[in-house]
Amino acid sequence: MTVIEVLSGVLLAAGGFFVVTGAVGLVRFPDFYTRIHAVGVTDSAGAGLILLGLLLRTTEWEVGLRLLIIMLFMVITSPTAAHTLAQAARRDGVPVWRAGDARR
Amino acid sequence: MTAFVLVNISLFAILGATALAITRMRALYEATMLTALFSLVTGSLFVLLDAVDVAFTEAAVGVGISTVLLLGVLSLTRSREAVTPRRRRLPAALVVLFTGGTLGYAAQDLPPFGSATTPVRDHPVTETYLYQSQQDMGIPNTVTSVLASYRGLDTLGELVVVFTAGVTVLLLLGPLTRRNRPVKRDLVLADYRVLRVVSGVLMPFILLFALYVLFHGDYGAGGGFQAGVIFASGFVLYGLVFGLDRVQQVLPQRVLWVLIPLGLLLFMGLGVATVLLGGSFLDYDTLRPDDPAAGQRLGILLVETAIGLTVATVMTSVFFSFTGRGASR
Amino acid sequence: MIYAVMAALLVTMALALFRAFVGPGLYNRILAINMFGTKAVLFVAVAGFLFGRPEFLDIGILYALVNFVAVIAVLRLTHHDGPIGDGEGERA
Amino acid sequence: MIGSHYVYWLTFALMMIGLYVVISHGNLIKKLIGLSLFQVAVFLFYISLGKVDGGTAPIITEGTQTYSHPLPHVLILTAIVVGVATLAVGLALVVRLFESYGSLEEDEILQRDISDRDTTDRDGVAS
Repeated sequence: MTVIEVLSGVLLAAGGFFVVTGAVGLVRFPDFYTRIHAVGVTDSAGAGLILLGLLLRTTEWEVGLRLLIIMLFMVITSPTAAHTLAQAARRDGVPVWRAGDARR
Repeated sequence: MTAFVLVNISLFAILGATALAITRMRALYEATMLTALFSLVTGSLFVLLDAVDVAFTEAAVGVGISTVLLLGVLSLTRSREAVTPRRRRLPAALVVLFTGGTLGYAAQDLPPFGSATTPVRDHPVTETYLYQSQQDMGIPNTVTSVLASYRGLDTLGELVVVFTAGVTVLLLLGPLTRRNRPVKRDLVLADYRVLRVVSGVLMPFILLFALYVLFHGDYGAGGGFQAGVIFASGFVLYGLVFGLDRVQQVLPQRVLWVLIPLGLLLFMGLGVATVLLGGSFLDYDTLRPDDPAAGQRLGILLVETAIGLTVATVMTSVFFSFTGRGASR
Repeated sequence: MIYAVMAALLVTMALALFRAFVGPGLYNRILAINMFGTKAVLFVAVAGFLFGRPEFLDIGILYALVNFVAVIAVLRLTHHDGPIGDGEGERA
Repeated sequence: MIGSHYVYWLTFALMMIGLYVVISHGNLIKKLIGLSLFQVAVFLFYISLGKVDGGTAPIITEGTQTYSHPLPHVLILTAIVVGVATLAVGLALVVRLFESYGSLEEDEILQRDISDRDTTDRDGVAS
């Protein structure tokens, strides 16, 4: 077990943890706007850490380059999608949850 | 139970649950979105079953193009389904039980999953495709060499089907059947500045990625069909964000109508050229008599380009036909 | 460790699927499907490493791209329940 | 026996769900969705026949001996693109049907056809 492998394992574990946390949030949070936060966690922290962990495991530069491209792509597209979704929902008048409201 | 089997079964469980949900859902927008999800999972399953090229195509087609087409049709028509009457259910259930039972019974005679001695494997053609191809053309991706060279005629037939379907959609929905001129209207999504900027920045990279997929198909997953669909999704994204008028300034319909048959003609012309050079139809050895392998590689590259051209233009023109229909109503 | 990540991704997919089934409403479903898509990207990347051929990450790039296109398409074509090219509220 | 055939049975189950949608539902778009479910299940069945235990994707590299069979991959690859092309034709027909009948339900369209034919028949007899 080298240092790199341990580090990669730690990153992967942290990524997996964030992904599952976000998914639980997606199911448990009370309304649409709060759920966007949960999804944001899986797309940024979860995906980033898992891809970094995989990056430490490769020896070929081609594979590493592709991992970096995937990371870059997700960094650009997923916030854009989340932002557009939230704005469209706001325009469409999806109500915001306040403390005491029923879950929906 | 290996990890492979467990992952396989969980993906199949997800697929089954999605399929049942699609069956039960009467709101068709939601059902269509679940079909996109279904395609994503199928793509992952194809990766596990070693079919990377197929996974590529399934992702690009199932999640990108066919979702866009279904949603476009729903926005033109009605998006709620009527309740299925009870009298329709019983015959369907009987047919399904009978067919499923027959298939399940017949599956017992199939070779075990993953066995190395199936009739498919033992046929001499396997040897040719997997190992002889390395001497014949020297391309690592055997899927590409089988697609474009060994079974080139088959692929030509498939391309003719795609071409015919594109022409049919144009005849059914194209400008000839319009009742009035398209009206210019405001756009919705282009108001979102972030989306506008990001899509504008992404566009060249999508087209670059499509070209990479086209020319890298010899060495890794990819090829003409996939590249064509990715090209089309680039234009679809642009059209969705900026509107049909803007994308048709970039890619006018007349240009599309010239390009659709061009790919097919290139493919057929290559076949005729090989016949004129003294070989058989689509026998690329004759392109470079001194070095048959290089001739094969040249022929495969030309064929993949032709496929990419036709598929990309057919998909884009189908998208234009559906969305243009909405603008003109 | 890589097996644990695979299991975590599958659990996440199942939870996202639950949200996509129960909704409520269009937006929750789009959100769940968007999340499912990004998890599918990670799944393909991890599966490549787990089963030994990590050079197929091109598929992951494609998944990320197509997922974005699908979300934009859903927003564009369902947002105002009107055909493309229509402005807001112009539909009779 | 069961352990070695599970993939086939699972694909058949998916196929049957698609077939059920095609037969039982009257909505034309839902029928097309069911058809594509059926189609995807057939694709999975084909691909699973080409899979070999311990094999990898049929892209030749050094140091690997077992590859899955490339032929099903080629067939299905082209079939997927042809499938979406035919789906587009089906959807175009659906749009034209909706424009002339104002409905997507098979029953209502048939009803319209029958009542139209009856009125023209009566007119034909009367004149």
